[in-house]
Amino acid sequence: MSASTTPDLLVQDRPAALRRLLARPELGSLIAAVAVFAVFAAAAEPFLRVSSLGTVLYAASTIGIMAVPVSLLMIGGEFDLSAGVLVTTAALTSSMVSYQFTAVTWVGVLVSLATTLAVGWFNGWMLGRTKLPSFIVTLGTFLMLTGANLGVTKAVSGTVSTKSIADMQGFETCRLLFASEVNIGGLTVKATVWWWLGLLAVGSWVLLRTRFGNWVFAVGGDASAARAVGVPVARTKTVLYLGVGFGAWVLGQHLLFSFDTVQSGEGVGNELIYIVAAVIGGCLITGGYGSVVGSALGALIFGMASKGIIYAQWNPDWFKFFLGAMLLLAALLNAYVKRRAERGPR
Amino acid sequence: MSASTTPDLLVQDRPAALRRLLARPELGSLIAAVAVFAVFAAAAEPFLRVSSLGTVLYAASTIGIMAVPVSLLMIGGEFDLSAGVLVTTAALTSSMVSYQFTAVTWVGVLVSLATTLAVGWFNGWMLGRTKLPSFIVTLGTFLMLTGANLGVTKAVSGTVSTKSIADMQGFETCRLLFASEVNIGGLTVKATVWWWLGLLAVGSWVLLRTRFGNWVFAVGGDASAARAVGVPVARTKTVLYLGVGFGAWVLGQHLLFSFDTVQSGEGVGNELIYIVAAVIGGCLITGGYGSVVGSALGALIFGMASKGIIYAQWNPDWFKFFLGAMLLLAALLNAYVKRRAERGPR
Amino acid sequence: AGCSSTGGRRAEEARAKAVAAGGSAVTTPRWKVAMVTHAGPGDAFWDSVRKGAEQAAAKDNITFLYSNDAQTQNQVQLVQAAIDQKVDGLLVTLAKGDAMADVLGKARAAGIPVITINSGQEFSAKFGALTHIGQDESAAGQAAGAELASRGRRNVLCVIHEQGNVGQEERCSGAQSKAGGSFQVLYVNGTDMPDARAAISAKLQADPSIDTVLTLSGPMAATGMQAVQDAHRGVELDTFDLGPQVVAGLKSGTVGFAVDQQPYLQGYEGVDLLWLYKSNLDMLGGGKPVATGPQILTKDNADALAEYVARGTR
Amino acid sequence: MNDALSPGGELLSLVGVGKSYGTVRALEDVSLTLRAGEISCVLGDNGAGKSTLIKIIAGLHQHDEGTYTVGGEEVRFDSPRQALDLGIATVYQDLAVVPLMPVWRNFFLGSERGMRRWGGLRLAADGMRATTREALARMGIDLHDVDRPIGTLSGGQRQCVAIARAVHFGAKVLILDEPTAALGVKQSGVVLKYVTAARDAGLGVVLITHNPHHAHLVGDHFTLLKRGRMAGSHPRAEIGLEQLTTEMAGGSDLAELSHELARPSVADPLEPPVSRETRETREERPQP
Amino acid sequence: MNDALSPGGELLSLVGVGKSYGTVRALEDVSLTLRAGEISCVLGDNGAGKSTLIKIIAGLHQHDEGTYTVGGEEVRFDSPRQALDLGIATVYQDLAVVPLMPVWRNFFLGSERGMRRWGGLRLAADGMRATTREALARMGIDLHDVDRPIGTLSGGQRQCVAIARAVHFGAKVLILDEPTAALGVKQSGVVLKYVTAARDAGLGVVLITHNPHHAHLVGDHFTLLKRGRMAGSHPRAEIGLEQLTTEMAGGSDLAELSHELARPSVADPLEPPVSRETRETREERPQP
Ligand SMILES: Nc1ncnc2c1ncn2[C@@H]1O[C@H](COP(=O)(O)OP(=O)(O)OP(=O)(O)O)[C@@H](O)[C@H]1O
Ligand SMILES: Nc1ncnc2c1ncn2[C@@H]1O[C@H](COP(=O)(O)OP(=O)(O)OP(=O)(O)O)[C@@H](O)[C@H]1O
Ligand SMILES: [Mg+2]
Ligand SMILES: [Mg+2]
Repeated sequence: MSASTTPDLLVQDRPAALRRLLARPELGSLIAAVAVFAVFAAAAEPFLRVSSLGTVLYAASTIGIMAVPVSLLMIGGEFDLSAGVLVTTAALTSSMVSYQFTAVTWVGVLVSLATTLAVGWFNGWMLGRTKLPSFIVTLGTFLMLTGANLGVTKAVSGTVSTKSIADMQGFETCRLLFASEVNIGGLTVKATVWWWLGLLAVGSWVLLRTRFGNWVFAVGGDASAARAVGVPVARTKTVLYLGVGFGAWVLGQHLLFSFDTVQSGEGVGNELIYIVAAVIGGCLITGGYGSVVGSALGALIFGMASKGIIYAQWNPDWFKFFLGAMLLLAALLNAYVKRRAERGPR
Repeated sequence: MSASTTPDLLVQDRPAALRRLLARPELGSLIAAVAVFAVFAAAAEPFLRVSSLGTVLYAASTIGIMAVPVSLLMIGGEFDLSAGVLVTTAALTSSMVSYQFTAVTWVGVLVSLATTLAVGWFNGWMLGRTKLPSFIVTLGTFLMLTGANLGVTKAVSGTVSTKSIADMQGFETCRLLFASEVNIGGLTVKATVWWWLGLLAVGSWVLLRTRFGNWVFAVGGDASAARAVGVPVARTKTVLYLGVGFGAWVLGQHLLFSFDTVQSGEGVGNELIYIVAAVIGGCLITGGYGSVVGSALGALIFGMASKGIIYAQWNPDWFKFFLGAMLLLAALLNAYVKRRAERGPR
Repeated sequence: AGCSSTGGRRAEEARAKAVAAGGSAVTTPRWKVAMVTHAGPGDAFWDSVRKGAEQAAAKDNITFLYSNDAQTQNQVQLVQAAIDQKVDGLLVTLAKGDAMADVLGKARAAGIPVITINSGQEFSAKFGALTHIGQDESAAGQAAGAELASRGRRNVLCVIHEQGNVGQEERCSGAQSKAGGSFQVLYVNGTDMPDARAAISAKLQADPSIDTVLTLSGPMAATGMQAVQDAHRGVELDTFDLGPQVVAGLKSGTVGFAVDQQPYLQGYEGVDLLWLYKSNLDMLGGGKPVATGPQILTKDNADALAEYVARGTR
Repeated sequence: MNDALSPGGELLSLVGVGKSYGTVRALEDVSLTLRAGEISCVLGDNGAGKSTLIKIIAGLHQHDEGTYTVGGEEVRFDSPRQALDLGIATVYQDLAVVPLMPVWRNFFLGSERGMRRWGGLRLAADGMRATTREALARMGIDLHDVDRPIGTLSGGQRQCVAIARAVHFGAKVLILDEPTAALGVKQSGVVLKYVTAARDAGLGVVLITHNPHHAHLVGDHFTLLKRGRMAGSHPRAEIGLEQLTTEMAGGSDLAELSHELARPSVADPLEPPVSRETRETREERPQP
Repeated sequence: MNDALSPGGELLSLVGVGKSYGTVRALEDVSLTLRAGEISCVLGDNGAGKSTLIKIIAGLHQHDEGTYTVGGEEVRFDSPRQALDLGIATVYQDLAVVPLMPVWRNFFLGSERGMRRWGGLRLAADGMRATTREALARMGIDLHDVDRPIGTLSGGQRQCVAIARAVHFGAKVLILDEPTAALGVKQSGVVLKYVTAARDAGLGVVLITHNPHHAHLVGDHFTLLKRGRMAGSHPRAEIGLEQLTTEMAGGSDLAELSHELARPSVADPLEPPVSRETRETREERPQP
């Protein structure tokens, strides 16, 4: 009765826009990343050198490449425990196909892509068909891939690591694509960094600007509501798993072409690091909320913390302790910033 | 108008009771466990020997002791990634306290209990205070404990494993309680089996028959709804974490008193196995549904599969592959049975 | 006091009153040496390596930095981080062979002398390392195999506690090549002792003809002993590497023999040789690999070893 | 007789449809025909099977018995997508919105609009925001910030989004499950206006409501469900508001109730006896 | 004047209460007093702030401004538990049930009944099942299998469980947020009977409803909210059904609407112009 005309209606634009900015899921992680950087810049003199920056960026990129599709998958409400070993599978396949058939390495690279996509598709298909939780499905894939990595490698090569393919045709061009490095004013930027940035841009654009991205949010937020309004839930999730397969392929090729040989037992445990990066970056573990850029910040935080402790020469026995504490503090700061932002500018 | 009197109203009791039985979360896992047993009974002659049964039971019990509190926690909607290393922390604390203070081992055992409960309480408290996802909180604890296990052990003992306490007072009684074995008609039953059965009975009773159990289902199913009707959500979750601490304590003491010394790097990765047992046993990863008995069946399935492959002498290179396939098949069978049961006796 | 007990720390203190603490006795500037290994966290073997290195560093007035990661790419990043820190010398394990080529090239370009330790002898010279200090894993395996053969073990079970670990595979296959009789491999989870114990028990139950269990580390030997006990059969346990329980086992006869590669020596010599190189351009053996093993230890050595093992330097 | 009432061709029809959830028999032998330009009301007690019926029509569930034809062809939808593609838009009782997603993304969910410049790949986000804002404003909900998560809207506001969405995307058939339940008097009026407008535009509307006033105001045909079975099917001409209310209340009516409430002197009103009549509304029967 | 109407002592009162969600101002300067044996209706448009108001009373949210007193003492609840302990039972609009839990466990959630034999530790499950069954039967919902997950009940059935629960555990104050929204005519009648019975038993009731008929039937006092502010507060004596409906509809009333609907000849009814009046109902304003 009295409130029919409020004069401040006109200024409501600004707070809303500001709030929209503040409510972005990545704001908190950005501030957390800056804080972690500040800590190590103060604690470790070598941390600020250009060459160290390259090392940290490289470490972050090898996590970040996978964190992009993994965060998309988590926004879509699912896990992938097989992501870590799938990277090794990608590298092994590529290496063994090239070597055994004495083919140009590109053949191996493409067969590897087909393999990782097939595994991704299998995960998505199992999920859709069986309605089992993705935790169990991808745990099964994880164990089976771990076993197959070892079993196939031993059966084919006779040892647990592959033979070197450095002298094969196509190796150099592949290396250029996946494992080269450029020097920009003293800063060594590895190829993975470019891949990371590229995936980041594409992933973020897809998530925020396309119909498919809308579906990703929806299937993660409430799959049955999404289904009710006509979103193809199973298909969306399968595509997300294909994305993880693609990421694993890129990283796997990097491993192969920068290290020549591949150990069949590696990659186990990395799946958790990818999830950690996504969660520190603001993804909800239950799905429906998060951002791709955040996952990149999460990867950066993880990369900075794990290498920063080395640069700072803190007692190596306590390495994991410091790492855990840094991650927890980063997550706390992130949450604090987000809550402040939501409460609004009072 | 026409359906006012249906003569079959009287027989509705039976189908309802039957359905209630069929809808029990553990039915599927029971059948899956029987199936896994049948497979190995057929594939591996030594699997059926009494002595083998003892080995399988022992393997299952060391998973099952932790799977009980972990499944309760998962029904309550939370994760605990620190559960695996917490076991090691429990063993280390007990050993080091006894040794350093040259105290009766019971002192160490009690200090260890206080420690694991404190860690559990910390997890619950952080969760309630910070509203961070439990994945991140317990990941932080996980890393910090891993680091502290190593750091403290090295600082105290000078090496990465503890000194033997086998010659200390109280060791024998502790061993009797935590690491003894009884021979029942050729079947060697380790103390862990009794602990497992005890925890199982208590856990299941608490979940199904007490007010607290009701709260566990509620906070896992919908925490805000639970809060709205007056359930103390944070306190319930903290108690669940205390339960995990208790389980870790039991298993840690077993570890110490059956192996005399403890390596500080152990336990990493086991948290996932506990979660796997709970999930195979029918717990929803998102909370609100599951059973303690199911987690025991999950532990049994895991124990049977991982040891059965050895008894069957399948190619050891492919061990993990077989394990993954068995788990996936068990989960599939579980889901299939459950869906059949829900569709009703048509 | 009522809570007092026998054994424990007081006993230890009584046993060993003091170990003379030697300060540095050299006049060279304070150099910085980094060691990057492929060890998992909390591994007793690597702890001995570190102890040796730290001891030598203290003696040689060197700042010693240690880091480790079991995954190839991470170990490479750690080496890179050491280069970023401009260390004066680098000790690296080459378990992953080829993977280290690039980053060691960078170390050379940065003028950092490198000595490789432990494993990867065949790559050492190729990557421009000054020398290699360690034990050839295949040779160690073969030594173990020969010893097994001479003891007349006919059916051996080799327990690998880290699936896909090259060094462990080499030890087993080396042993297999010389052991003669039947030879099997079992994979167990090295971070879960109860599970490993049950797995070894299961294997012994499944195949009653197994007469020897060969483990690849000190702690795993202790677990193997438990499993052998569970089996209630006359199975002999042999192992690579040492540990308090292994020595106790040697003494009591439950462990047949242990193949040692003297990890302490690898760390100590690594740092010391780097110091010698930097201060006097010395290189032991003219850069040929320095072997620290294999050394076969049996009941006869047990008594002498006990003290050093308890100290964590053997 | 029905023919006289039908202003258009048959859009969809259900014949003898049945559906069970496990052992719960939710629907049995229900038939319904929807014609273009007709509002068909489905009425019934709580648990009578109304939502189940429309979920079958919308493709969210599948029927176990009977036939379902759309435009003369028998169908069996695997997913609501197929129903949507045939022009059947639905407002579900439990809303089908994704709480954490912004209002405008929810509005367009499943029917996103692409930008022509990007080959339809890129979302026309600004246009979608504006459309959402307008569609809501027309219902009397002036939501400036359509980027708010829809979970932070009030119950009625969420309901309005779901209705506006269905109206916006409904091509031939509009299905509304208790659309006005959470709405205020004014918003209810707007929704009823929409419903009649849709009818006048030649759409067929299936409307579920517990409000006999609303039902009688707009309905052309009334189907009564009782414990999963059809308890009556009347064209508008055959039934008055009074009779409708009586049928919906299962014998008692609101007037009687108000009479009762005016004299609150029941013996123990907190414990009314379980009458034979309430017994009759038991909704759950095992299958034979 | 109010005193004449109050049949009992003051149970709770809000004075000048305000509440913001982030930048959304949901309530501003709202006052309300509830007396024993009184039914106080809160009315208002969608998004007016009704649910926010009762969430503050129930202890689910905290107020930012003003004072809230219960039984004369100022309170500030940290959790709904504290309100429950003071005898304030609530039915929330979004229900607060846990979908996967059986009906009977939901019914007793937070107020479980223990067995005396076990020192109250062990749940008296059978008794609880029976109580649940009875309480629902009294509302005309005959649910044989109370072990069904509550998520499988129909919308109205779930609503009935929530109401039955509040009635069962309500000691002094009963708060109902649109309890009859999803209910059929008969069930609505039962609920209204409960409400009056509770009043007669000396409880205070806060009732939110969009149905002016229901409100007028039972309400003793009417508080009108508009965009988070109080737009009126009338004792029953001062306001008739007609006036109430008009106020609730913000000017237009149902009669007029039915008039309009009867002649569906609006120019473009699917696109009604955004009138000045709907503009007025914008619910969201930034804070100064
Ligand atoms: N959690 C929240 N976060 C942000 N804004 C909210 C939240 N809950 C409610 N609001 C806003 O507060 C205002 C009042 O909401 P409230 O739920 O109290 O309305 P209501 O009167 O109950 O409406 P209805 O009749 O539709 O249920 C609305 O503008 C709504 O969008
Ligand atoms: N998913 C389900 N599983 C089992 N039973 C169900 C399920 N959904 C509904 N039912 C049961 O089917 C019957 C019909 O439910 P339905 O939701 O169609 O009722 P309704 O007529 O829409 O009631 P309301 O007016 O309360 O919304 C009810 O007995 C209900 O309990
Ligand atoms: Mg319904
Ligand atoms: Mg409301």
